[in-house]
Amino acid sequence: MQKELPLIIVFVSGILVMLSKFFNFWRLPELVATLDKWSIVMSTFAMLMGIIELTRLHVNNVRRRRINWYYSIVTLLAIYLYLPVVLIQGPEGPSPKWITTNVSQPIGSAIYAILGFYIVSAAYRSFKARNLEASILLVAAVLLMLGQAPIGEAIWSGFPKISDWILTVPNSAGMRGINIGAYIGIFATSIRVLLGLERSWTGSGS
Amino acid sequence: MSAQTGLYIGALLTIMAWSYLYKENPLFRFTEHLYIGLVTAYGVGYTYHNYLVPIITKDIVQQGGYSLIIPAVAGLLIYARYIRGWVWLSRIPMAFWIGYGAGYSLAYTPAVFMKQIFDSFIQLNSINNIIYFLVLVSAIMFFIFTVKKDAGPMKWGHYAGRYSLMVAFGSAFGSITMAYLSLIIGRLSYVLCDALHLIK
Amino acid sequence: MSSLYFLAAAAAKAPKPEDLTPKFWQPGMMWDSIFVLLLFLAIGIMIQRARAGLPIPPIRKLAGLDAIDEAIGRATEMGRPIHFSPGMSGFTAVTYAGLAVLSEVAKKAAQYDTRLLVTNRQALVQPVAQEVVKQAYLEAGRPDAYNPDDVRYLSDAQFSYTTAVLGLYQREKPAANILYGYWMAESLILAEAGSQIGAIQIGANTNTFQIHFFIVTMDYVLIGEEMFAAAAYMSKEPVLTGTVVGQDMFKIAIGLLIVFGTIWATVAGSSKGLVDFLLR
Amino acid sequence: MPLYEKLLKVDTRIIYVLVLLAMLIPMIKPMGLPIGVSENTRKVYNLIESLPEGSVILVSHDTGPGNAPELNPMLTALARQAFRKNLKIVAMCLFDQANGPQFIQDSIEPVAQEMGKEYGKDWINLGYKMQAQQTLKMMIDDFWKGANNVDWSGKDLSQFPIMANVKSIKKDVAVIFETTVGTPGYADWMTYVAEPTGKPLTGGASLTMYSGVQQYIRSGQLKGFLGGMRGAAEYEKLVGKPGKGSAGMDSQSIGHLIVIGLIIIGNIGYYMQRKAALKK
Repeated sequence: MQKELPLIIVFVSGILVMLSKFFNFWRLPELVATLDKWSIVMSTFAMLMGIIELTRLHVNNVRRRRINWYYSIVTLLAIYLYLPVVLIQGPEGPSPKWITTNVSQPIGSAIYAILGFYIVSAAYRSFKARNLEASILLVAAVLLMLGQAPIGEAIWSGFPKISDWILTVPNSAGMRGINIGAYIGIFATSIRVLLGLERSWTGSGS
Repeated sequence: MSAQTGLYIGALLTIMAWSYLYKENPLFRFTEHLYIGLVTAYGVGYTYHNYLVPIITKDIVQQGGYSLIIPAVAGLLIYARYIRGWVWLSRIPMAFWIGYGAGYSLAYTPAVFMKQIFDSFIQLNSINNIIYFLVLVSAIMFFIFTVKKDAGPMKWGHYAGRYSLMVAFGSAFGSITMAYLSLIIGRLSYVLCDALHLIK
Repeated sequence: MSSLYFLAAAAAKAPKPEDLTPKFWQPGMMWDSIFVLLLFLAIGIMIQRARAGLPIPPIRKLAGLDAIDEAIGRATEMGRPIHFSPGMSGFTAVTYAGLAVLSEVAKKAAQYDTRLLVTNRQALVQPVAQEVVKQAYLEAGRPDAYNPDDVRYLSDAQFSYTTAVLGLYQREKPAANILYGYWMAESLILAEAGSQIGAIQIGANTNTFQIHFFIVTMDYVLIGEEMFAAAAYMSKEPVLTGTVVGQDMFKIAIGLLIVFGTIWATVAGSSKGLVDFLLR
Repeated sequence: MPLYEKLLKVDTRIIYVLVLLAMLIPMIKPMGLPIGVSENTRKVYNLIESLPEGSVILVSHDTGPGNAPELNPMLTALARQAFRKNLKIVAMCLFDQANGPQFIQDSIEPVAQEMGKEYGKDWINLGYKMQAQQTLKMMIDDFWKGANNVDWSGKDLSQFPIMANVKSIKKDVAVIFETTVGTPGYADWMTYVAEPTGKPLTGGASLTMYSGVQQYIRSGQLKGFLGGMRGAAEYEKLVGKPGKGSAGMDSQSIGHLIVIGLIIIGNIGYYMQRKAALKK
């Protein structure tokens, strides 16, 4: 029972969604619409998972004095001092608004912007014409760059046309080929899941 | 606190995060851990105000949707993982989401997928269309795993497929460069224009 | 056998002739449902054949997966850990492929007695990953070597996760770095940093917008859908191999359909007739 | 140290400083290079322009803090064009719970105030919605249910006059404008809304994924699409009010030159190193 029940739920819920989309009998669409709402209610009541896992992780870090454990205190303080503020004032309240605009967003953007520096150094260090494959990648990338930055057009008016051609012809065809494979892969995995063949999520291996 | 103070703090935090470029250091780690905490707390607060409260007050109490108590309890089962011997109960909500997700992709994605295939039925009446067709077919051939590829058209298809994929990945790299440089520009204009007013 | 039962159940749900009123199908869904049914059948038949021991075509060699052995071997020699991550997405097809490979990697790590570090971004995936690793250690006969703290949920936030992994690179210096799943912008940072600590890197990404970072910085890369064949290839299990073969049949069919449609469009001057027929 | 080693071992920090300078100088001293408007951008502009007065644009601003510099200007320019034509905007997000709602507010509110538009009457911010698939599917038939009956601050939707006319996507939404950086993103809108309802789907993508959406523009599943900061700059140009997108274009130009230059230096070094190794 403990093993089968989850697999039965997987199968039934998945088949219901499919039948409601393909066929029109039995008020199935309404049933699935109800289940949609249920799914969201379930997620709502499971909302503490993230915060619990994070708390466990950082409390353990502190308790076991793992390397850099004192930063875990920063996270814990941030969570438990800020949480009541958001709960009381609401997500659009003055303090959450101030903190989102002046603390969260700047940090989030700045950390992400490190990518901008990384890509330049990665382009320099890793982007070598080692073989034919890498050379093709390199030429396509450089032509694209020249086509997209306004300076490329200033140098030669042909660059935007070339980059446009690469984007809309070989790139688009290649991406479509990949996606056709990927779609079928996703379908097949979904079928395996529904049939109970892919049950790694139950923790019993593949 | 005033808007200007906020901007100063934002600028300071930006510089603290960027100190990572020199090397990993306590300032960076502080901003990172602060960010995790703030984002997590905000997320829970947001879900509380925008989902939990309206569901309880409006859907359940006001409109009498007491049947929603079933999914509510099912959602709470996820916490059974923390109780020894009850772990399997937490797989019930997970099973529902997983089955639901699989069903969704099987039900809805074929329509999008079919459109892509129909759009590939092109007339071979121009160089561009011929290239398009050859690249597409060879890219599909690259992803066939059970046919031997040591000889004949499969071999050529496989190689051609790999090279055409490289063109696609190269153009992704080219445009991504611009995307990532945009991020630096965004931050610089925030620090220098908005916060410090050094550049107008 | 459970899957056979499920197949039978799915077949029993197929339309009966008397139900075939025009309203039976949702509008425009006829070919979609037939498509999914055929996919079920193709995969079902191949699983049957595999189970019955009938010959099915073998999956071709995937360089990236064979390299996993090499990477684990090197980590063992150097006495440094292996880092594995099943990617950024929650419970999607990609994550299953990642977890299946994790299971194999964990078994080998347990056999060689090499430390395996697993990091997660999704709170929901975390307990599953723990279970998978625990089970693998059990199967390898080394349940004592399993340390639940080595399977870590780092953060739900994309970049907090990324920077936490970077910290882990610095502290633990893994000799093998396996990033196997769906990756977004962090792929650049993780792959670059991984190459700087000198790890053997194996990557797999279904996100075609970002995979070039893996291609230019990593040692072995599984492109897009190759990842799904991987679970089958590694475990050598006939059932999984059967599904991949079924999938392949479909891909060949789609390829032929595209060739056919292109010829049709070229000869007839337009693909409209064919598309109209298929869109019914 | 031979020359090639110098070429191959430029310190990373020097590169970073170079990048910073390359971005900074054009900000202080703009060059004002002309920006050509691409076909894809024009399609987006014309689609919005063709809407009759009072139509509702459903905006989904699916970005995190990372790609906001690319995508926020698109939203601001859209608001300008929409309010000028007296169109209504219903905005929401699926990607980033912590930052998305505030981004919508910051991008649209200043334009609304400047043009005398009122929150709740001409536009509304519904904030973050969880579980994209289910939410979108519910919104098709019952928008309020999908939105869980509240705007981003948790206020009941019945307080807002704009929502009286937005009961379902099927009947009341003219165009979907989706800015996208990953999952959930354009794929969800295409699969669960645009495909079943036939509603036109347009918007913009971060350039990180722009090369991968071309096939959907080609097949008409996306009606034109803006590509990153460049797309935003082109859109601003069409709307007639240069903003943050246009301001960044000169820095982009110099930045790209630096990147290309570094690639060339790296490859020359690599080529010389290989030649020297062959000689030995």
